Amino acid sequence: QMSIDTSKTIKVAMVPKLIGLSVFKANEQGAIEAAKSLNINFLYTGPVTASAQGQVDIINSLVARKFDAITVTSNNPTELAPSLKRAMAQGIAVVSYDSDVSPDARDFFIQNTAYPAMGKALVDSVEAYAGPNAQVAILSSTPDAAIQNAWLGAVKTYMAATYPNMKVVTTQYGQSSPSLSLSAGLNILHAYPQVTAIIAPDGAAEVGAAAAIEKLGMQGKVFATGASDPNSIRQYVKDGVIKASPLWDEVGEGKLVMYVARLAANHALKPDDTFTVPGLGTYTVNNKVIIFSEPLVFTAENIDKYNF
Amino acid sequence: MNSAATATSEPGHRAKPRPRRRELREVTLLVATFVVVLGVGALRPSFMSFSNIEFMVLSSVVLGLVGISQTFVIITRGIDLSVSAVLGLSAMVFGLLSTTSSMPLWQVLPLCMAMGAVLGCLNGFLVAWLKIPPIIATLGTYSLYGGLTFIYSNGLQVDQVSPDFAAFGNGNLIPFLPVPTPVLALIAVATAAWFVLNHMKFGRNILAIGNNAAAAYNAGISVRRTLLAVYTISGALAAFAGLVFVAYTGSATATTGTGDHVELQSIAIALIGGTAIAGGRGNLAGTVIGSVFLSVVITALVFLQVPAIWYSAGEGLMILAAVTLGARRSSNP
Amino acid sequence: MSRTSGLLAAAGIDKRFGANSVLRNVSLSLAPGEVHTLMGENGAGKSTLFRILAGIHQPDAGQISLDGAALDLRNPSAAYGHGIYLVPQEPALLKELSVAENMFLGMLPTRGRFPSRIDWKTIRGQAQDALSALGLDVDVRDDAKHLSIAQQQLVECAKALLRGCRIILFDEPTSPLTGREVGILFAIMRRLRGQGCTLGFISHRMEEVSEISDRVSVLRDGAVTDEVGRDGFDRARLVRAMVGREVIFDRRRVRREAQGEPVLSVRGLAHAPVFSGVDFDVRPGEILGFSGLIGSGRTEIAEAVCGLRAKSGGSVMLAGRDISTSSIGDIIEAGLVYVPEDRARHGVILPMSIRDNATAGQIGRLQRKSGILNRGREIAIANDTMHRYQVRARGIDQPAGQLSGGNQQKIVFGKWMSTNPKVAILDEPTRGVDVGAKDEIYRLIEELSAQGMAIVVISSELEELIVLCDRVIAIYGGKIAAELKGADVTAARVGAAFLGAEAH
Amino acid sequence: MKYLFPRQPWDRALVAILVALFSGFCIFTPGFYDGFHGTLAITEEFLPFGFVALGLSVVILTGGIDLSVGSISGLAAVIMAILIKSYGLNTWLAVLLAIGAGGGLGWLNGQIITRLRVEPLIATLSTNFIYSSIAIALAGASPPYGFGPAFGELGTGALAGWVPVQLVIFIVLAIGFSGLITRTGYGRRLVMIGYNRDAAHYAGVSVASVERRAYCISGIMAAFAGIVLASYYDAVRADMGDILLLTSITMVVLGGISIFGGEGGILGVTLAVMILGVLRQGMLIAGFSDMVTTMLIGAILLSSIAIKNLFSSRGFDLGSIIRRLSSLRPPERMAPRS
Ligand SMILES: Nc1ncnc2c1ncn2[C@@H]1O[C@H](COP(=O)(O)OP(=O)(O)OP(=O)(O)O)[C@@H](O)[C@H]1O
Ligand SMILES: Nc1ncnc2c1ncn2[C@@H]1O[C@H](COP(=O)(O)OP(=O)(O)OP(=O)(O)O)[C@@H](O)[C@H]1O
Ligand SMILES: [Mg+2]
Ligand SMILES: [Mg+2]
Repeated sequence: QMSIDTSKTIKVAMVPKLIGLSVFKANEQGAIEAAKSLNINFLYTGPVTASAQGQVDIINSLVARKFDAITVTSNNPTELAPSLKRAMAQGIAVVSYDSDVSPDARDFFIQNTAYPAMGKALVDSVEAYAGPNAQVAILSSTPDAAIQNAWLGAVKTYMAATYPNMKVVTTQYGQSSPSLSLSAGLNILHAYPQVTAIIAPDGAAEVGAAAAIEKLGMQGKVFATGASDPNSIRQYVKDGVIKASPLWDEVGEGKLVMYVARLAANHALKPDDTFTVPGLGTYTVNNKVIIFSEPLVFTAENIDKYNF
Repeated sequence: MNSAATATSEPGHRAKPRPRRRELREVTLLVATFVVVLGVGALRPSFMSFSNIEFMVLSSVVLGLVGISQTFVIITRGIDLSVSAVLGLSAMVFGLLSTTSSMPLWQVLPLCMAMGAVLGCLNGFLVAWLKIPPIIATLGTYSLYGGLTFIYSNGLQVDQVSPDFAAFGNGNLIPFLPVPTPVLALIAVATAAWFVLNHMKFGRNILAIGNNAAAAYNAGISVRRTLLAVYTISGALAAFAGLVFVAYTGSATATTGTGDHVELQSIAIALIGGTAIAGGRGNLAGTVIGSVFLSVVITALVFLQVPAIWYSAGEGLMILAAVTLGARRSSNP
Repeated sequence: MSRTSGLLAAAGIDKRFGANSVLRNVSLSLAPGEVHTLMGENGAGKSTLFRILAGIHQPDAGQISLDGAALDLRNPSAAYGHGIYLVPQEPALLKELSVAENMFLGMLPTRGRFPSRIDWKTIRGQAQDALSALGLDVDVRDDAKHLSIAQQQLVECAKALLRGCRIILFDEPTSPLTGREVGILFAIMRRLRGQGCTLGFISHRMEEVSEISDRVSVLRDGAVTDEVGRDGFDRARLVRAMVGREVIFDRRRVRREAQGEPVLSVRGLAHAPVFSGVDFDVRPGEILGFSGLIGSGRTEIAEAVCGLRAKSGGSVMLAGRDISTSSIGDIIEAGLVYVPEDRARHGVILPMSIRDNATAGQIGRLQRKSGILNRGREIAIANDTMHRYQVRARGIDQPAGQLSGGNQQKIVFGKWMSTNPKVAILDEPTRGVDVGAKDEIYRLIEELSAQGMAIVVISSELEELIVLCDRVIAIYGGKIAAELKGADVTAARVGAAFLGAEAH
Repeated sequence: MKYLFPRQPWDRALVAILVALFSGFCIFTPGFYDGFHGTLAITEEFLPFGFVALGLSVVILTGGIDLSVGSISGLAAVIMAILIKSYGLNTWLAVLLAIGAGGGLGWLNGQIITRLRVEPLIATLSTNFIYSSIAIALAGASPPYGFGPAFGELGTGALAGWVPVQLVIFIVLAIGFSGLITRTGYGRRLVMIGYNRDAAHYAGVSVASVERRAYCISGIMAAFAGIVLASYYDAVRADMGDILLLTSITMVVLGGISIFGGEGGILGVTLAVMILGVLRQGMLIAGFSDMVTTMLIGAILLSSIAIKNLFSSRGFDLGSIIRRLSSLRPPERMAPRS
């Protein structure tokens, strides 16, 4: 309904939780594409470890360098708030995506997908193969990972309501590390032989769980699902260790982030609004929150359509 | 007071030679490991299943390899904090290489060791020639090599390795022997290290340097070259461990190694194993058993259904217990 | 090993450490078949000269030659290549390695091609033989850390022999040895001399020097002040050359039988198997000597008395107060100090200044209520120590590590004496101290005793005990073997006592 | 005046580096100079590292190490947050209790090291694991946040709108620590132990109690850093302190404190804190990525210690540098001294 004013070149930074993970890299891929068409001078920069302090340092430097918009997926909702508020006070547009910050510290938040929808998708992904009586192990990243906890909350709610016989037998953590996730996965399979499904809502964790199942030759007996980019899990999906795995289109999300950043920097977006992104669709802004999409469930049939 | 005299033996001869007290830390550790295995096994029989034991040994291989090289470095009164960064870089480089090129393993292996050797060599140069205290030198190269990993990977990560690699990480080299290749590699490296340390000049020179570098130099040992070699070996072994890591797990990210604090863990197992941080004394068997011990403890915590947040506390307590039990007491602080 | 006749000569050697000029145009030549002794005060540069000859230090100027051919001694291995071996002043054995391996350090024999393995059997056999030849009875498989300093010294000698070195420089080898071991060492040196080896020797003990030397060179302040052959030995002349003034010896203190209540009394002190049943008293103004063989346990007893070492039983009373369970700090505060024998490890903190070292024993007293140190008093104490013991140093802020061994010893001595103890246990108080300073320290010990301090002197030097002590206790195998007083304190009786012969 | 100018050559070199860095960034990096207060406020980003470095200095001076500082600061912050949020305690009382808890944790480290005779490295590595588990357990799935604006002043406030509160506290503490080490009996004992613990023992120093206090101090400073971080972020996280350790050690060592104990002083550490902090913030503002910054800091650490080693025995003046470079003879080995 509106055309975006791209007359002025603006500087927009994308700050992931850490550089070096392919999920965030996929966002960058989409963002770069979009930035070209939006006359955006784009910078992808983040800390080398997933620390809030590292992000704060970077955000502060971006403020000093007078960026027009900062987009960020945060390691911690509250720790980032003071520096983001300072950025907003200087007239910099702040857009959070993926993992939110506290609402008063950003202009808009792009939620990957609604939490209940994701919870439902995760549970359905195992129920279809492990049955409604599945004994589920959860393999998450860290005990205080905000977004994982939100999803797991939704998983448990949906599970209790829909499949009362499904049970979570244990919760383990892989610290987002491939090796620790693999060890945790193997440990689950050894220590809890009754487990028939692993829900691993974290990139490294899903890969670790799938690798563990494959190592022990338990394909077909135990099923894994989670939230990982298709490149990471492609092989496991083809091998049948992972039958279905929900996520969303990370590349598309990256594009949307740039659109919202451009709109926010132009002061062209209201807290409750609608807008259309060419090639992606129409989005509603609801109290500054934009939901990117319904979960996109990767299966052996569709996974080769996605490359990120 | 003269009546107190009872000495009868020949003048100049000591009444009794002091009994030779050797601390057998490896035995203590072995016993501790068995106690944990049997104890937990009694409660949860699947803990003693072959597949679980194989897993516990397998998951100690990477740490064991790094621990061996760390033991050598610590014997020289040094420390190598950069092992985790070297491990990560090697895992990243060779993991990506295995997905992008079709280089066979027998070519990758020497290449990997050579890369690690070069990185280790720089550490050695900093320590032996520029006289930077090892902890500082390797702290510096830790950031340098860690940075290289980021630059090289440019945000990519390894999710899957070639079948060649996967077979190396998981398969059995000798078909009828149910021992995974990485475990064989660890055994081979440990045996070679033991031989070097106890039966080769190079190994004895390492010990001599750790005891008193100045005296070793005065005795004609080329301290600098030996140190250089030790750090080079450390780098090569850490890189090899990285290769084993990526072959076994099939994945690597830019924070592999550094993120898991392999450097601290490897120091911990060397010290648990009975190697003295002050140098001059090393216990390779202790290091290897120490790495198995650590992985047994962590797995035991899972089997005992301890909530996941307490794993690291359990690990910490077991490390403390391992170094305290049977430790030698000296009268001076 | 190169076949040379072994005339080792140094010509015009200069050496400076930073701003400190240690050797100035020094020339020296060591001839084969001779024992050439270097004498000089502490810090004169003797060790430095030997180190240069052994390739450990490099001279700033000058020339070293062997049989007239110039040598380039870039490192110790180069020196070994020419058959030169230095037995260092402080033995530097590697603690965690076995005695045998220590002896073969840097030249471990191997067998087999590839991989060539170390020939442990040969090493053990040869090492054991070499030690037996020196009369040292230790198991060569034992870790070197179990050896006493004297045993380490003998192992160093054995190392030189094993290496087949024909030029052996002994830097103060006798200071940790008792008379018997000195005898063994001298026998070895004579044998080597007979075989045409070139021997260098450093000692502060005049009797030893006249006994063994064929030629003596005297160093003072980094320059050679005198050189005499065997026939020209004259104690007074040597001392004058060393010190630059006359020193009067033969001052023997009147031996007294101290009266009064014991200020330190030890009963039934034991720590099996090192020592047991140790009873002794010391009275104010008394000097008690502890004699004994190396390894007889004197140091251990002293350390146990002073709370530095665990004991399994017994009581220690200081001025009527039981201090057997007190901490070291409290014991020093109560007035009992132990001046340790191992200077570098226990006595002095090498990188710290003379001031910090001199006051290290009484930090508690220098502290104001606020915990802040009283700088003025610190400086006063340090200056006092420097004066009283005539320490040669640039000033009280010079690091102690830059001083020569003897001067370090003076600091150590001063550090504990400045705490004004009631009882002082001095373990080898004059080890490695030059004649002048030794005399000085004797005078100080006597002075302190005259002021009423009770003093225990542990010494391996018979002379020292006889000159100083009112009473001598002989320790043998961790037990008191004999007690001699008054007229019984003679060289013969003390010597016999500590060999255990006086046991009744 | 004499006391204001550093006497140690290394400290002088650090002053020169700091001045050069600071003015360099001010001149060449747009955005770095942001008014008097704005520029000083940069220190808020790195002074928590400095607080840890001060405490760590004391431990490293004894020849020890404390790897548990990160988890102590996280745990202390979590304790404070819980006391405020769940028990409704007065904020400053909670702060005091949390700092006390930090001291207690450090004291426990000391006990393990001195009573069980465990190497400091391995002891604090173990307690690091233990403390961080406790912190994670206490913090729960959503750690508390929001402690009020008064508390926020500690981390982000400025005295009279000018000088950041953190900076003022740091300077006061640095002077205090410097006095502690150079002027007090405790400091003297600390240094003696660092150089030669046996000799200190023989001189009557109660080595164990001095060490225990050192670890206690380190724990207190780590806890304080955690509180400052909590104030700065207005939130806590169990793993908040993890990043502190390596950078703090780097600061201590770059500051000239020998990792083997005994040698070095607080002035150098203070300067190193400023140098590393300014360098990192300046480079980020200049547009370098986090990764390049980290690498460069590693390289700077290495080259400065190398330079220090090459020149320290001969001084830093130009003449000796030239002499040094022209004579390529290997540095003389310290022979065992007589
Ligand atoms: N490595 C060194 N660095 C600095 N100064 C040194 C060094 N070695 C020796 N010195 C100084 O050189 C001088 C001579 O020392 P040296 O050890 O040669 O004396 P010495 O004659 O052997 O004395 P002693 O009889 O006490 O052993 C001393 O003043 C000492 O402080
Ligand atoms: N090889 C050994 N075998 C058995 N015990 C030993 C050995 N070496 C040292 N010791 C122990 O250490 C002690 C030797 O120390 P040390 O020689 O310092 O004793 P000491 O009586 O003080 O002699 P000195 O003061 O003359 O050196 C002995 O009492 C003995 O218990
Ligand atoms: Mg000397
Ligand atoms: Mg003795």
